[in-house]
Amino acid sequence: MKKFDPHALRREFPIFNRKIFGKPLTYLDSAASAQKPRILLESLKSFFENHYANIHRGVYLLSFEATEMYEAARNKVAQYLGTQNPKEIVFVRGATEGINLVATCFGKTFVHEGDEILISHLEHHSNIVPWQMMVEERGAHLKVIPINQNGDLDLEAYQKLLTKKTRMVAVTHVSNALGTVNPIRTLSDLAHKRGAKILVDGAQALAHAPTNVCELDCDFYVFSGHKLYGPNGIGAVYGKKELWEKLPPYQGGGDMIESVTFEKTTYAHVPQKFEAGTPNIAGAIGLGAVIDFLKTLDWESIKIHEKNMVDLILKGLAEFPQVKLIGMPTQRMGVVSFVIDAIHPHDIGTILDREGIAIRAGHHCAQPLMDFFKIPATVRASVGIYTTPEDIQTFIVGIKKVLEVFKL
Amino acid sequence: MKKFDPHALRREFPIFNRKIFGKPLTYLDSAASAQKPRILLESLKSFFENHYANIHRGVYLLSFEATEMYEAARNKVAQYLGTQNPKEIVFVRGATEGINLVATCFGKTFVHEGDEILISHLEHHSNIVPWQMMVEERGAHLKVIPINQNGDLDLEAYQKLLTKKTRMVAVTHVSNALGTVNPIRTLSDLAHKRGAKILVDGAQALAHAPTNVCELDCDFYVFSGHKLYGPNGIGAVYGKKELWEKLPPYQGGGDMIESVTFEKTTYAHVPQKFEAGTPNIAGAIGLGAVIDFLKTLDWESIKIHEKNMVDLILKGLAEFPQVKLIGMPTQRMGVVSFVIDAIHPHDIGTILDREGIAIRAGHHCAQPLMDFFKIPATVRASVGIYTTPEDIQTFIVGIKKVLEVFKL
Amino acid sequence: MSDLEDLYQELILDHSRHPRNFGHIEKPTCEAQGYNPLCGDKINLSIKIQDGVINDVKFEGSGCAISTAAASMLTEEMKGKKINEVDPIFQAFHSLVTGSDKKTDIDLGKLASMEGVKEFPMRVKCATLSWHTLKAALEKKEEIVSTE
Amino acid sequence: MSDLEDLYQELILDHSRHPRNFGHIEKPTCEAQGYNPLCGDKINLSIKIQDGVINDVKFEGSGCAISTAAASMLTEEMKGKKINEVDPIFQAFHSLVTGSDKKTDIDLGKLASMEGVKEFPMRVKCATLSWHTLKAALEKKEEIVSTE
Ligand SMILES: Cc1ncc(COP(=O)(O)O)c(C=O)c1O
Ligand SMILES: Cc1ncc(COP(=O)(O)O)c(C=O)c1O
Repeated sequence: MKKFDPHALRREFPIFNRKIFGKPLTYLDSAASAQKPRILLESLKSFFENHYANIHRGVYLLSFEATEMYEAARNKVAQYLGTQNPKEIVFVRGATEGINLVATCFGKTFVHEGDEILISHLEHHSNIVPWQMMVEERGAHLKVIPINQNGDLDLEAYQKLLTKKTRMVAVTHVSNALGTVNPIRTLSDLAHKRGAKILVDGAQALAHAPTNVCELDCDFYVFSGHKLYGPNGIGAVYGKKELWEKLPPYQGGGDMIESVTFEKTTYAHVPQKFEAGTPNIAGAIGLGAVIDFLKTLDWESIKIHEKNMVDLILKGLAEFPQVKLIGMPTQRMGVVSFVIDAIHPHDIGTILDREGIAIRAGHHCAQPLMDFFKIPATVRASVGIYTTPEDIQTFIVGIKKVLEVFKL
Repeated sequence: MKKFDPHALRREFPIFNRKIFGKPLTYLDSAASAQKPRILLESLKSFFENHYANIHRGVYLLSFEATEMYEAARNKVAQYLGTQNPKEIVFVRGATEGINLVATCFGKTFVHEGDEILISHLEHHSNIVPWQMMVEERGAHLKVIPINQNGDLDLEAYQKLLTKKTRMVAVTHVSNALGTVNPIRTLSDLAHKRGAKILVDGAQALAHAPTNVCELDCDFYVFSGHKLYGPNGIGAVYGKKELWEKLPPYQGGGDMIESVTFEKTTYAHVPQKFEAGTPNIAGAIGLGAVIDFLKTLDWESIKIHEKNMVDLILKGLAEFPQVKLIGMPTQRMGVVSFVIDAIHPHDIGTILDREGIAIRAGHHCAQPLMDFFKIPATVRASVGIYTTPEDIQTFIVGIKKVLEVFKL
Repeated sequence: MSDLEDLYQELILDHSRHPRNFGHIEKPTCEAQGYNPLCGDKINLSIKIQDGVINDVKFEGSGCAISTAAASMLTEEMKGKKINEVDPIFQAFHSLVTGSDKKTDIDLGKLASMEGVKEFPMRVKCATLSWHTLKAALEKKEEIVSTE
Repeated sequence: MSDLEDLYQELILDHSRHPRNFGHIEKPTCEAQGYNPLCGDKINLSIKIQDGVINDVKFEGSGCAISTAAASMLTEEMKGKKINEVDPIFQAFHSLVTGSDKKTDIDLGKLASMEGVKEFPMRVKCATLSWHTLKAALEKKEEIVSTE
């Protein structure tokens, strides 16, 4: 384990050589997607130039190597999530597909008319719409755990909403819009006590700290590779084996079958059953390489460092009376959202962009949350393992510039 | 347009420097997945190191660039498929997901109890299982267009099977197991006359010749990037705009919505409606770069060359009385399947592998087709734009070696 | 002047803060909704037409400074214009904000102050949202106009 | 001898062409199906056990030379063995075909001829399919054993 040094780590990310309007890149949009370490491209290069072939069923060396590399990636994901059984890991395109897969397949087996699915008011559209679609098809109902003005879940209300009809609780680990960290273990214990299952949307959490699905005791955990410094088009769903085995397949095609006749098709075992067609082989392998890289990092120091960066943002913004923070969660990770009275987030984004600063302005795919705070959009700054104090300083100077341009 | 020279072209594919058991790589498994030109890695490198960000809704330069690159890739795919309207192109993981998407969404809108879906006996599992799953859910029926011993579709039977109940004809453009080229335009004219729609599985076709969906007059056309010398985890579905607009969304999540409340969600326009969540941005851009590369090639010469390679294989195999060809389609592209009495394809694969020759041995995800020929598996040799006469020679010598090892 | 000061010049800031003709016309001849998913801007444009002339036009909605100012200026400039003048003016305006070279002798009035947008290709959609909405209203399109 | 000649040696070719104990036992004590999705090999193993001893064992199915020869030899070697001898023999066989270093003094008989598999890691599953199926049969597992 190397001593953590954000400036040294940053050099592993080639994009920071890029100039934006002649200025260095200040990237504060890791929550939308993280930048890529050098190792990712190296692993793709090595795979494409030395080992590329389709996997499974290949009887020649390249295909054998590709298969081993793909399955090794599954292993790495399993270990990174804290499970010993790689068969509990299903590769998908990303968190969105993962949630759709679970909603659809879990729904078919376990959700009947009148049943309830519980989500929270903090959720990303990806953890709302798939459940809406499923409950509508199955005559079930969607219930919403309320939040308070800080952006924390209302745990008392949660307990009341959990009933015998609740089949699934689907909550985010960390809110992408506010940074709220949810008390997952508490939520899953309560859900299980009521006989409900729990899916955790880990899209925003995993990049800030390794997690352990066994300690969380969740039934499903989903994430996207591209937010974990990995490639696009790959992500994974962890699911408890007993549960996976009860679910029908999601998509049909090659590799997910055991045998096909026109009359009857039997399906392969988990996880192949849920991976129809040629998967994103290079994507999985690239994700595995990035996980190897992440495992060499000193996460205790990174957690402290990222918290410091978030605190610096909060402190810097506090200097401007015009700035209003949105959400003050008890536990926060990676993200700060705010608005400036009389300046639309989009205009703030444009002005910061000319300073080389990348932030996100918008509803962050969390419109119900925006509605809760009665705003159409926020400005969101989010940090990553490569964020430096200089980034935050540039950002705060940028905000000053925004106020100047708008003569506020 | 450069004069076509397979040896020069081959140098664009770095994997051919790889040695397999000390021998040069003889890659005859392009039908499973094609090798990657240098340009693919260059485009990924350039994207990740200079322009990487999440797309859509980003107000800063990197995100703007990434969005433009992603949408430019959609344009390239549209043009390569012969449509002027990029909104008719939906990015998916690959052919399998594409067919699942169409089967599910088309089914929900257009398929009712007692309706019929027509597939052929030539299909890959990917063009069988999604339809099986859909018809079962909707109380509809799957009908199968028979083939003859050559592996050609029985067109008379097709016309009889087309009835007023037929909602969709789903056929492969080129058979991955036999190489049969289907007369798509004839099939679609007949389907349309009966009021049915037609989906064409282009997974095997596009790598051997550019196609034009307007000339084929198909309603949907699907393909996988990885078989088109492009990256994994990306493919596309072309669909006629009027049809796309009638289909409900497939997966729910970010980017596919217009607005979300807990009560009601309205969906975005086509194609965003069908691309929930962060797509495989780098994959699409890489595919676009590969398509640019493919467009510089002299396809008339390539078609002749690939045909010559296939003919060389057929001629070489004809020397061995022990070899029995499976399928003798009237029109063939890219693929030769055969068996050797008393030697299992898997053993043939292993022996060839030691000579550096990569072929596929198995049912090629076409078990019903194997059942038709009353065999469990075949050996399949398939060619690509980089295949040389030397490859074929090595392969034929390899087959001789197989017979020697088995003392036949 | 810097690009930014050019974009967010006094006149534009003023229109964005104090939009003119903000509201909804009672019993409009036609109206339309516009939506820019990029920044979430929404606009409603209602119009009163008499004898082929735009007698009154108002807008409602929330948006960024550029889209609000553009809508506000649009209402000012379009009032009293003939319907068949709309297209050429929109085209001239579009050329202006995209920085295209097309010469035109159309007088854009205050709209000319939006020239700074041309250095911000990402913001062209903000500047033109109200225009697309106007066109939709005149063509009596039912669906919501989207700039994507 | 080359790797290939070592793998496809006379004894193995002979067993693959003329598999011993091919068929199905009537009223077996237990049986199981094995499936190797890699090459599509399918095998059915039926066993007659008396007083803890494998009295008879037969196999049916289609497969590559390696899996057929392995199954054929398995039936020959297992006949007359006590049930509790199966595991150690399988383990010794597994070490042999994977080339692991584990020393053992178990006499593998004809099975020893499969040592060549160790140079072909892709074929280990072919060599062990019948063994996994045997174990499943003895444990009276219902589901089809898959090597994946
Ligand atoms: C909390 C949360 N869930 C789900 C998603 C969806 O992830 P993806 O777009 O990679 O599928 C995101 C990312 O935007 C997110 O932040
Ligand atoms: C004819 C045909 N259709 C569909 C597929 C499925 O493609 P993919 O595995 O890329 O989804 C294949 C590839 O194996 C194929 O050959």
